Amino acid sequence: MIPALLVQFAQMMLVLALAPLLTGVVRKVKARLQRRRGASVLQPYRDLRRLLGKDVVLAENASWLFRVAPYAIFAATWVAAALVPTFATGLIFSWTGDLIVITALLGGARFALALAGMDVGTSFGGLGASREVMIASLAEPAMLMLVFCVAIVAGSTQLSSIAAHMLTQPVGLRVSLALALVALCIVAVAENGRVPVDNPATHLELTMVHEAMVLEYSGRHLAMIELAAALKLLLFASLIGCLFFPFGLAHAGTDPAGYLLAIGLWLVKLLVLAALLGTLELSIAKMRVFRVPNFLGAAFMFGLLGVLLLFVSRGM
Amino acid sequence: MTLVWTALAALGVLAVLGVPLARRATGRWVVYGGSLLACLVLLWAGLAALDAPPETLVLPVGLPWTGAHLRLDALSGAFLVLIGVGGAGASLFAIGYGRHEHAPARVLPFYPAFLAGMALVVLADDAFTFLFAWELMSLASWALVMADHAPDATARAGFVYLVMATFSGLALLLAFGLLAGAQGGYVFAQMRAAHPAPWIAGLAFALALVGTGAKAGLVPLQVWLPLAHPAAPSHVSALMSGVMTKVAVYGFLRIVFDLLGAPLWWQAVLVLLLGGITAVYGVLQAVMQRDLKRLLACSTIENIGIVFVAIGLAMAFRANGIAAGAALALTAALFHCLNHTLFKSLLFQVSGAVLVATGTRDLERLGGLIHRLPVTAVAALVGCAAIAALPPLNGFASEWLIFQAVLLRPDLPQWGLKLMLPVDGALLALAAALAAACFVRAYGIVFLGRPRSEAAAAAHEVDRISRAAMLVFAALCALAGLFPGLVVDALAPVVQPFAGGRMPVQGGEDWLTLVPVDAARGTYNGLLVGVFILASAALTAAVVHRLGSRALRRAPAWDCGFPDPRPDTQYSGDSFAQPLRRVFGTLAFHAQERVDMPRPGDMRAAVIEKSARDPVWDLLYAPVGTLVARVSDAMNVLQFLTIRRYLGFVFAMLIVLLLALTVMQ
Amino acid sequence: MTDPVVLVLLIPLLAAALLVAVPRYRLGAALNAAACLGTFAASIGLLVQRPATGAYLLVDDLNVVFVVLNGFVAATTSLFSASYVGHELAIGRLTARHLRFYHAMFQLMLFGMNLALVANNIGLMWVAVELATLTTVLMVGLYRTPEALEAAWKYFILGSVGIALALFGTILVYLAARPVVGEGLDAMVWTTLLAHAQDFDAPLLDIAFVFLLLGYGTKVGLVPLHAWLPDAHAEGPTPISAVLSGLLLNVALYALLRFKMLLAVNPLALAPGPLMIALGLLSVIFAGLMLYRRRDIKRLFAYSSIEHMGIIVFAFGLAGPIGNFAGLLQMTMHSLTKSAIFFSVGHVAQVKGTQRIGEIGGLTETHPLLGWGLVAGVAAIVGLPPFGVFAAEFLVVTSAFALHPVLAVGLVVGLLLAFGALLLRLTQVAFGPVRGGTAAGLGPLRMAHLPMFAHLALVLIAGIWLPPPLVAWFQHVAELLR
Amino acid sequence: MHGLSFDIAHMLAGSLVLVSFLMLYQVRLTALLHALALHALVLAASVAWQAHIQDAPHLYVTAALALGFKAALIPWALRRIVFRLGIHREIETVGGIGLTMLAGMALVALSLQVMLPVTAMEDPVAREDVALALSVVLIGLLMMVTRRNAVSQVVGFLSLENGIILAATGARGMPLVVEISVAFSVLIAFIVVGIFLFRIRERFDTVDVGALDAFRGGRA
Repeated sequence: MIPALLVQFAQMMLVLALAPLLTGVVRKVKARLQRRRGASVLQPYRDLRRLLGKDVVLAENASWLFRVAPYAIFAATWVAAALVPTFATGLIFSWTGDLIVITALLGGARFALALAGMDVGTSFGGLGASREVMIASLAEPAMLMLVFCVAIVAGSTQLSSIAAHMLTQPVGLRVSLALALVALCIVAVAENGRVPVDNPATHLELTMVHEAMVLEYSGRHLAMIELAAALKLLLFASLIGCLFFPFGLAHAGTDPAGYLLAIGLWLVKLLVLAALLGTLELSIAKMRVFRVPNFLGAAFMFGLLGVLLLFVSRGM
Repeated sequence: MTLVWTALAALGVLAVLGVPLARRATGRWVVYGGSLLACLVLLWAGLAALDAPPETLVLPVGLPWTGAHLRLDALSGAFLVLIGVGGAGASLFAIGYGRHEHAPARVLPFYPAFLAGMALVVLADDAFTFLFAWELMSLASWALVMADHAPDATARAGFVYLVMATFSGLALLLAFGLLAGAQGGYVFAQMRAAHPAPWIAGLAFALALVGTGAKAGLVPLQVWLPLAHPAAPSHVSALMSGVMTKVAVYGFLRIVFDLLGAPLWWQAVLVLLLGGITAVYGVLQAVMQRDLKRLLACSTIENIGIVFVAIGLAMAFRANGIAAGAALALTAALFHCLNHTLFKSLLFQVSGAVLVATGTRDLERLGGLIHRLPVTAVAALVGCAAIAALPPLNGFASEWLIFQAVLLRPDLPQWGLKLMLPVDGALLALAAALAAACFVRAYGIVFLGRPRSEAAAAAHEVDRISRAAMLVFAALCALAGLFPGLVVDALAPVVQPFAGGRMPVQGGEDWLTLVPVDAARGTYNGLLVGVFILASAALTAAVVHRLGSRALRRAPAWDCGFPDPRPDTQYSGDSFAQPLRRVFGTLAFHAQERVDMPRPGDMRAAVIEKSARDPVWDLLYAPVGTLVARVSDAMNVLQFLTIRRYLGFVFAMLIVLLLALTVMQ
Repeated sequence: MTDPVVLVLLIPLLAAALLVAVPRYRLGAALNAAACLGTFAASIGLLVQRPATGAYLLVDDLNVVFVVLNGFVAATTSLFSASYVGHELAIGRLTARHLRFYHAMFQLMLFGMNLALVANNIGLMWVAVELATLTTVLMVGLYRTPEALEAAWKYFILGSVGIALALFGTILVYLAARPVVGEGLDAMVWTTLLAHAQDFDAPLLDIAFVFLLLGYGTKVGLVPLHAWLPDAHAEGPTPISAVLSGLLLNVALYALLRFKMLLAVNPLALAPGPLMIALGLLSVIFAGLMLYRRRDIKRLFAYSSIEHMGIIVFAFGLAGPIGNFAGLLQMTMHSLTKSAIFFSVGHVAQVKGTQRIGEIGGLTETHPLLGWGLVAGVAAIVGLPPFGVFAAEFLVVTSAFALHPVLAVGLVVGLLLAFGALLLRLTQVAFGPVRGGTAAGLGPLRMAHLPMFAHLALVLIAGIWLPPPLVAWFQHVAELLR
Repeated sequence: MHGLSFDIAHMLAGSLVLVSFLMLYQVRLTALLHALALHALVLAASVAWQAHIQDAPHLYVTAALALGFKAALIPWALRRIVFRLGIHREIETVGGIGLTMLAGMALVALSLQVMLPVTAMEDPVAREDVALALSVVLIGLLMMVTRRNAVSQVVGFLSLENGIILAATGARGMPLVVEISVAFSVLIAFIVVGIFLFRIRERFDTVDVGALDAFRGGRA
């Protein structure tokens, strides 16, 4: 009981601690590929600290919702991240929520963020919010579709059981799983507001989505939101890891050494994915807002196709 | 049973009392207070009936030589609970809200009658009583829709509504005619006993689907719903959307699962198809609405679609003898009915509060109400989050169960189902996401931002009772989301006889975790998720405030450096919906935009014109209307013939009949 | 003179003779009402004391239904008519001379109808129906406007031809009966005919029925013989419209039923059922479509009467215990409801000063009693609960669907059509912005709502609870009708 | 019941049908009225004959009525009307005399065909009497439908009604015949008076369809 609790706690702390690092790594990779030295991978931590130290400058007609939202967003994302088996399956609280719940939690975070964007009543806040929900209205179904895909293959929506199933049973190379992987990658890009869907670095009004919503935020509130974004990125990375490359995940109740090994492997996965993401972001340009639906629609279709294949292939 | 009976009688008396009392201010208190009590009684009786043997009662009224048969079994009990909850909430809200009605005489007499009609539908145990109550419900609600009868929109709404209601009644009449057979076995018991031939059963099923679907708002029979629900006073809209549609669902369940016996797989395919389409269609319309109550009505269509998808799943599993799946899906359907009753009642009450505070339902004239109506804003936020299916609220719990049901058995034998299930899963996912978008828009435009009109700027919080009603329902939404296991257990006896099984007992699970089939397949614990979110949020806030700065300055909005004081620079409802319009509306509704941008130097304002058509209306209803108009125009000549021509008719008739005689002999 | 039948016939006759002489309209109206009430009382008396069946008069369960209904509606109508003509006199559309004539004719018409109902001799029945027709013709033309005269003329000509055909049919029935029953009076006494009908010559009976169906069907207002009905309803004084819809159509229907029974006994004769079903269905659908273009409120409800007659004939055509029961119930309910509607419409036309639907609006605002009365009446007539018509239509449709599904679907379509049209006009008249006069109306108008609400109350009660004795009685009659 | 009496009755009935055709053939109103008088005359004769052979004296009343009222009074009254209202004299028919004649033939054939299977009569002759009466009725109706003038339509109605009286009297021992014939006479009187009062000139209706729309369209 106690060690299990410890593991769960360790996981929560680890994701929290590593999230900024991952962001930093991605930025570093991009800088390197651009022949820049770039900021240190620890820069995000510094940013966060500075933000936390600053006062909050609040717009006059901002309501309480505007001030509560950052914590809510952060909390939802964090809980979601805590439910993903990053380095160990069978976490003690994993049964509180399955993959669908995680999706929904992220949806909740987005809900709060979009509302916060509209609260001050500026044109940019509304713009960001409306684009965000438009993207989400396709990204979420796509996510759910690939969740269905995986869940049907594994016969469960429970992440631990899925990972366990992938490890133990000979799943083999399934078309639908490949489709699901592609879909997940697209969704991940969209959800984290990376190129080509959105550009986290831009402040060019017409192209920004996520940044537009958080335009009015400052100080600790902004820090919370930044941290939540970083957590989200980490979450998706670990999700890809544990769904499609589950090797090296520690089972419940292995010895500490096993856990350490698992953590190491997890870090390796994260690094690889970060590198891939960086290269991807550099290799393509951001697309117009109204081309995004086609992009995500493709993901949705991939997911649906995968599920259909599974339904048809089962039991005949 | 006697309890229910007294409650119904009380409602009847109230309906009569409503006429004289309408003039006095106390009338509101008497009628709504009385209805409140009656609804609580119904609620209590329904709860008691959930796990009690069926009670029956035969009254010497109604159809002679059959009498009125009433029966209170678990299913009726479950829906009686819905009626009780929704009715009680609406009545409570109305005690406060009713103060603002300009013509109480047009509402007070019909309101209790409406409630009584719905309760009677659920209790009826023979075809005559059922239809009697069914039509009574329609008639009373029609009168309530016509309460504010001045605008033409209301006239149209009332017309379309009552015609569709009668259409549904007639369809059910035919269905019962089939089931009753030639010697008129109108009592449900006889119908259960009689095992009709397959084609009769199929036809009866189709008629039942049409009849109940038309009342529930199933596409393509939903056209009346976005017209009628907004037209009524808000507490009545709450009843119509939150409760009456569920009564229609009850009718469907009663006929298909109870009277017809085991459903067939092709019927399941049909229901799944319609349900999925309805869900997406409804939410797409909701996203584009500009009238707050209309938006809510459209989202009712969506939720009805979700419920029917769940029912379809239950039918599919039942047809293949998969008891666990059927139980899961049916429970989910009933659970979602309850949830929808809760949050839709809440949201319509909110719309009523907004209407009272600002005098408008037009999104483009609202905004910033979170400052003026703090309590309403909180309740509304809970409602929006719940209907957007966000954990840990109740909407998510039921939709999660439905998703679990979809994922349960990919190996159904029939191809129709093989293809239908995943597609429905996708449609549900799409609907859920769009619903979230829709209610972000609704809440953001109405309550957040800056007021878009003086009325909105000068709004005042509504009275205490209305606020209490809204808060109670918000609390109920939260509770149902945090402890879904209890609801599931309560529904088990309802599901048992029709699904041939039940979901695993949830009471035993630690922390009241929700277990659809078994723990390995997936579990969800609303309570813990809620606690975790709260805890981590509070923790973080505390830590941040301790470690980081807690200072806070107010300043003008930044807005990328060029803030504009005028509120109309902020995003409007239409501009918010524009991306979704473009993405989905172009396909579904031929939505089009025409921008008229004046040349530089030209001083006139730029204009953007939007247009959207409703394919269902264009393809289904408009043709029928024009056909009737054409034919009646053509036949109208017959009103103006000369007597000689009329004599000609008589003569021709005579000759024809005589010829017929000679031919026959 | 204690024999109620004699009273039922004599009271109207004497009243007619008396009323011709009465100059003042108040007195006349009072006398009229009194006479009608007396007749009603006498008809009630028929329930307890039945006279022996004679060669000329017959009172059995079947026609008692009609006679009592007749008496009741006539009584309430006379009350309504009192206030109605008062207003007409006040605005000068009618003069005292007119009213003298009017009241006398009213009683004469009642006499005719009652005679037709209690006649045991088919010849006598024919004469009585002709009498009733002629009197109503005169009353329809009462207003002397071109429209009224034309309506009366149309009614008169079509009615006369109908009468002629009916008479020919009657003669044929006599010819068919003579060889079996023997020459003379017996061959025209209905009871005797019924007793021997099974060995009548079938082909002759068939031809006879064709003529009778067309003849009396014209009076019933079956499509395509209906042409006179809408105009007669629209242009005559409203009490007459009420009586036409509520009573005269029933009388003609009753005659038809009598002959249907004759045919039903004879095994070789053609089954009248299908013919009646076809005509009924035709009437329902035709009326349903015609309703959409109506602009005159009284003509609107006249067409709805055609529709309902169609339903009733349809039900009797179905026959069988349920079908006949439904027919009787529908007929009773229709008489009560439709006359109530005409009471309301009459006052509406008076307070608004027009019959054009387009010029009437927001009635529930300006005249709540009238308006809601009209709403209730229309709700009842289109067959919505809690009113009695619902029960009848429930029985008709369900029993029809069990026998011939296609026909039932046709009937349902017709019902829906008519429903839509009536609802459309109702919303226009009773709700929406106020159009037309808002005058509170005359003094007697308040009291004048009594008949309307009395009818509606009866229909309401019948919709919720039919007294068992009534049910048993109707069932027995349904048996009689086969 | 010797054959001769029946032959005479039959002959009279047949001649009634002939006169009906004669009326169908007329193109001028005055001539038509003469034909009508003839029609009534023949009717009166046959009724009288029936009264004789059935030795039913009350039928003589009917015969007298036919003679005095229909054969004399009505034609005269109609004549007056024609002159008074200045109704122009030829008869507008729908689709030609010839066609209506053919239709009349067809109707006679039809009525015989209809009556053929009837076996109720003691002898075929009586049956054919009824058949003839039926054809007279149908021809009368045909006339009402195909003639445009009000007067000629009234004439059609009269002949129709003569046919009915024929059938009624032909039906041996039928009661109330006299009453019925009287009632009918009243009816006819009404019609004639009505025509006169309402100044109904050309058409049976007060006005033609177009005008109807004009002044009743609003109230339709």
